[in-house]
Amino acid sequence: MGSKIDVRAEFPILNQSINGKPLVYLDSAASTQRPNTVLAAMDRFSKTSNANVHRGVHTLSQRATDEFEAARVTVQKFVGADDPAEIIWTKGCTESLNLVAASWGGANLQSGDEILLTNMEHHANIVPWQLIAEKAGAVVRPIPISDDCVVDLQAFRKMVNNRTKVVGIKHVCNATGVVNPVCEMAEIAKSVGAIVVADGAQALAHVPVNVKEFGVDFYAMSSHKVYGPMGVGALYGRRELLEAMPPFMGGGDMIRSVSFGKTTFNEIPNKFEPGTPNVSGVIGFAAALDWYQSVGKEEIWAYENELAQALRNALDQMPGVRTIGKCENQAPVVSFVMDDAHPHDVGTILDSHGVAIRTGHHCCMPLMERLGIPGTSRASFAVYNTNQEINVLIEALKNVVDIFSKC
Amino acid sequence: MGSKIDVRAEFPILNQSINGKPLVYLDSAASTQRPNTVLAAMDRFSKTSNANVHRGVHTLSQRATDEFEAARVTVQKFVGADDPAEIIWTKGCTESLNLVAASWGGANLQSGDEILLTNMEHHANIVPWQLIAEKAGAVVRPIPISDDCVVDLQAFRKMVNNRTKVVGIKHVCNATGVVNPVCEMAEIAKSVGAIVVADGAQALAHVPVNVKEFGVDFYAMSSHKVYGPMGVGALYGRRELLEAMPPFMGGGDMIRSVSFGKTTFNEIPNKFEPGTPNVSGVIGFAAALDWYQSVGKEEIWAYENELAQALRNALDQMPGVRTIGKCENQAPVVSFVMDDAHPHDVGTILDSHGVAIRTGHHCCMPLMERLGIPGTSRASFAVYNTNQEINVLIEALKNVVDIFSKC
Amino acid sequence: MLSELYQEVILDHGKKPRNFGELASATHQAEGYNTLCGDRVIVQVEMDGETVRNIQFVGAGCAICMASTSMMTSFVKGKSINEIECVFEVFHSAVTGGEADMEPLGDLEALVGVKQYPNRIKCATLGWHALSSAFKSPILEEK
Amino acid sequence: MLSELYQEVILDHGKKPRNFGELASATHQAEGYNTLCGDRVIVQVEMDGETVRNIQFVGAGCAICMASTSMMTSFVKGKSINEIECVFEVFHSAVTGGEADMEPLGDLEALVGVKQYPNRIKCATLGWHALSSAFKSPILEEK
Ligand SMILES: Cc1ncc(COP(=O)(O)O)c(C=O)c1O
Ligand SMILES: Cc1ncc(COP(=O)(O)O)c(C=O)c1O
Repeated sequence: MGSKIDVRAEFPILNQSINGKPLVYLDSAASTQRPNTVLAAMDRFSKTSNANVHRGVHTLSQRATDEFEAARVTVQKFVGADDPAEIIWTKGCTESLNLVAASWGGANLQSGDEILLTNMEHHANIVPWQLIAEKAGAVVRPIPISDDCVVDLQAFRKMVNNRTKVVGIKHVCNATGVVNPVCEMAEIAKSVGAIVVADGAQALAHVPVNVKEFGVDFYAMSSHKVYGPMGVGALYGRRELLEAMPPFMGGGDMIRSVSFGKTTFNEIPNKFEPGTPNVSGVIGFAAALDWYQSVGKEEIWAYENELAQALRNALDQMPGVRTIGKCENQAPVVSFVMDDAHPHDVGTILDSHGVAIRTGHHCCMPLMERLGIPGTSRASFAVYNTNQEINVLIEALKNVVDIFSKC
Repeated sequence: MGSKIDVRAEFPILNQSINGKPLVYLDSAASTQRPNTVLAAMDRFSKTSNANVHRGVHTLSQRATDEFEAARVTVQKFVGADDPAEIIWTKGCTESLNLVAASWGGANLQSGDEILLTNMEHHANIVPWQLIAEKAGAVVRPIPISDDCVVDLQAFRKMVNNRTKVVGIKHVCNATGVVNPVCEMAEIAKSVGAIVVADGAQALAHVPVNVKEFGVDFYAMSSHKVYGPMGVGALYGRRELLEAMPPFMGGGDMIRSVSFGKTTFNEIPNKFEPGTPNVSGVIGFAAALDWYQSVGKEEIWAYENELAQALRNALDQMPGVRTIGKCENQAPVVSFVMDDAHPHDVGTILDSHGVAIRTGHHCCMPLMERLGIPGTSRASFAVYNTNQEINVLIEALKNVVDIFSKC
Repeated sequence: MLSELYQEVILDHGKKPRNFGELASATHQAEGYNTLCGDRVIVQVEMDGETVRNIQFVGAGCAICMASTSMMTSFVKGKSINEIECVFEVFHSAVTGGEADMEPLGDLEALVGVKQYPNRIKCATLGWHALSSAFKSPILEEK
Repeated sequence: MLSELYQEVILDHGKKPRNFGELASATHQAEGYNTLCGDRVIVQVEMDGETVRNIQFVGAGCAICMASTSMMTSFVKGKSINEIECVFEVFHSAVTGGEADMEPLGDLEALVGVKQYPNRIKCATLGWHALSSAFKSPILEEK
């Protein structure tokens, strides 16, 4: 290995035994672990500054509000947005995507309109569109992909037309690590005036993100996929679009005035943030981005990509094992299937070796159907993984082969 | 004071100075502080068991899932529901109420239907109904209240009719501490077949809650109002209703199967919980309820009600001060207005004495309009407050009077 | 521990499930589906009054699910609904770690190792649940 | 510190706001509303070309908001839009804690104590913001 980063000491959870073996956590695409810095930032907040935001005239509330809004600027800068008001706090990527579908879709989709989503989308970027499409009479269509899980740009170019109103793109595929050509796709979408909704859940931790350069209209994120806490995420939305959209939910802090006769709504971002937000979560999210940048994004990517590539190479040597998905600069997610063992059994056997991977359809049933497999076994990497862990995984996989070759 | 509870040492945040004075935190109705036990429960989870739930075959994920579902049972028992599947995790009371309005309301409201909400409702139980009423052509009407902020049951009885489909009741009023007769109101609502949606945000920490005895169909809660973390809450819903309702949001874990052709949904509670939930938040919420019950609910109520009553008595002695809202067994929220000082100025002056209160409309604009006031100053109590703090508050209010009598 | 779960008899049934394929003479059928891992089996039964005259299944899933369903089909053939439901109760209790008299389980006892793997219990009971609901789901003849 | 915020001149303007009430001759008007605390003022101006000939306001709010709006109305009368916007810039900078030459502020300097109270700054600037937007909001005559 060329690169070397050692941050394991900052992740106390990794220092434990599972079934008598050291934990090898290779499920970061499901949820990353959080470094002490992030836990400490939330703890400090809870012990010094916890209060509801925006509404209070007292010092704690002002402090909480200041930290809360500073966190918004952290996310704004991280994704290269122009304006902190373009960052809406949500409980995660799923809510972010539902917000866009319900609010923008509810206000703009008409009967006969087309919503194009890549065939590899996560359910979170399919089901919300199906729900609103059914109400509006719009149609949801898959954008074809290759056997390697790469979008067929030519087919996509042919599909777009003046009925195309939305294009949904998973920036990085959680099931395969494939990185989609979001710039090119956005350009094609723009050529017919469609909005582009990118799902950035897996991207933040592994590839460069710049919403302006990408030319996307919306970009959805989850804190827990990038070393932050669960229960918080964000939606980037272009100001012009957010301003024109109706609210998603109603409640306190999102209104200008309420009466039984007439209610008028607040400006962005407040219009989309009714109720008490997850203040300590937001602070943890920002602390996670700061931590990640302080370790060094490029350095992390180089390191974890080397690990993933080493695993892919090792799997290619194993008879009866096939990796799923392939592209240049693939993100550090390694999905594979084994001839004789079902993913669920692979998962159980690996767990007995202390190795945590995820198995199944990864909330991408249409992708699994397209590839003709019931699911995969997936090892996904983060900065805290090591080369040694790959060896443990490979040994454990040999045990799988042994067991299933018994008969 | 008869009762005596001393838990202050468990709340590190209270042990600080604000503007050179010891912090007197009287803004618990906006958000309670969290005891060490709750912070420790979340920290322990993050450092030992953090993983995504439901989807993993590995040990950490199983542990996280077990704790997550155990927390659901804690909430279920706390509110007296029959079945853990009737408890849906949300990000807070506001989302809970939006879920009911959008999902139940979206599926059931028709043109001409009536939604009756008390005139004291929080915006979180008004705006979601206005949004869906506008789509459905239904009408939202206020249930009259007295000058003391007490629901006019007689008027309510006359208002209900066979067009009444929803009755919204704030169980405990955040602006005045008034406790609504939720049982009687539910009975009246049931007599015309309307569903009852109770907003329990302020109730959990201060009054008995039993959804079965109340006869309510939905009950909305926020963790951060009852010693738990922000960013998590719950909705109780009657099984029969939840089962018949369409999903609120779409995404992972809430579906049985997804394809571009057809998607079928999971059972409750999963149908309403797409995406990665706030697992550590849920664990903190349950830890908070456990802590609260271990200190003793009845003991806490007796204690904090004495404090509130002592403050009301003291304010009644002060010329130019008027308390707002009055009922038997009022919750420990004390709202007042002063002849010469605007609430916003009261808040600033109190803050300079280290006293944190909330001022303004408390997200109850229709109530403020009904009472003919722009807002109030509100001191709200929790178990960690003391008699001594009331003295500090009263002294600070005397300073307000001094300042504003200067000219 | 792992060797208790993946015993040879289980691996064998998993790889070569018995009574696999459509049952043309079926009078009852039901599907069992585990959303989380994607295991799916359709159990088809030919009833003779209260007795299972014949049974087959189709579907796909993990070794535990396929083996358990395969062993179940062999086990129940010729037995009455009552007998079957009694055994299912014992089996369910055994695989969920409850007290159970292993006696009536016969070969099925091999599956009891699953109790140490809470997230695999559903795999071992899916076929049984499908069978239970098949009893209540007669195939309606098309007219 | 508190005494810097609640100076007598402020308390006096807060209690007895000058130029309060509707302005029948108004040519321009705009509303300022602070969602969070409920302060609301409507500023009405009678313009003579680029000059404020007369100004009045209505509304309700906290002492800081009422005092600031009252003092602002006294201050701007007879001044040109340009002069006013320059002073607003200085005032804004002073109350938000920036560098500022207090000279041009005159009486308004009394309000600078607000800079120590970040959550009250909006109260002190609300009337000014309303005035700024009033300049761009002529009252359209009804036909
Ligand atoms: C009575 C009442 N209802 C609803 C809410 C909204 O709760 P949350 O902000 O936690 O969503 C609050 C809290 O502000 C409240 O006091
Ligand atoms: C690509 C992708 N999109 C969306 C999501 C949903 O994110 P969350 O569960 O945090 O809402 C995930 C995570 O499972 C994901 O990997």
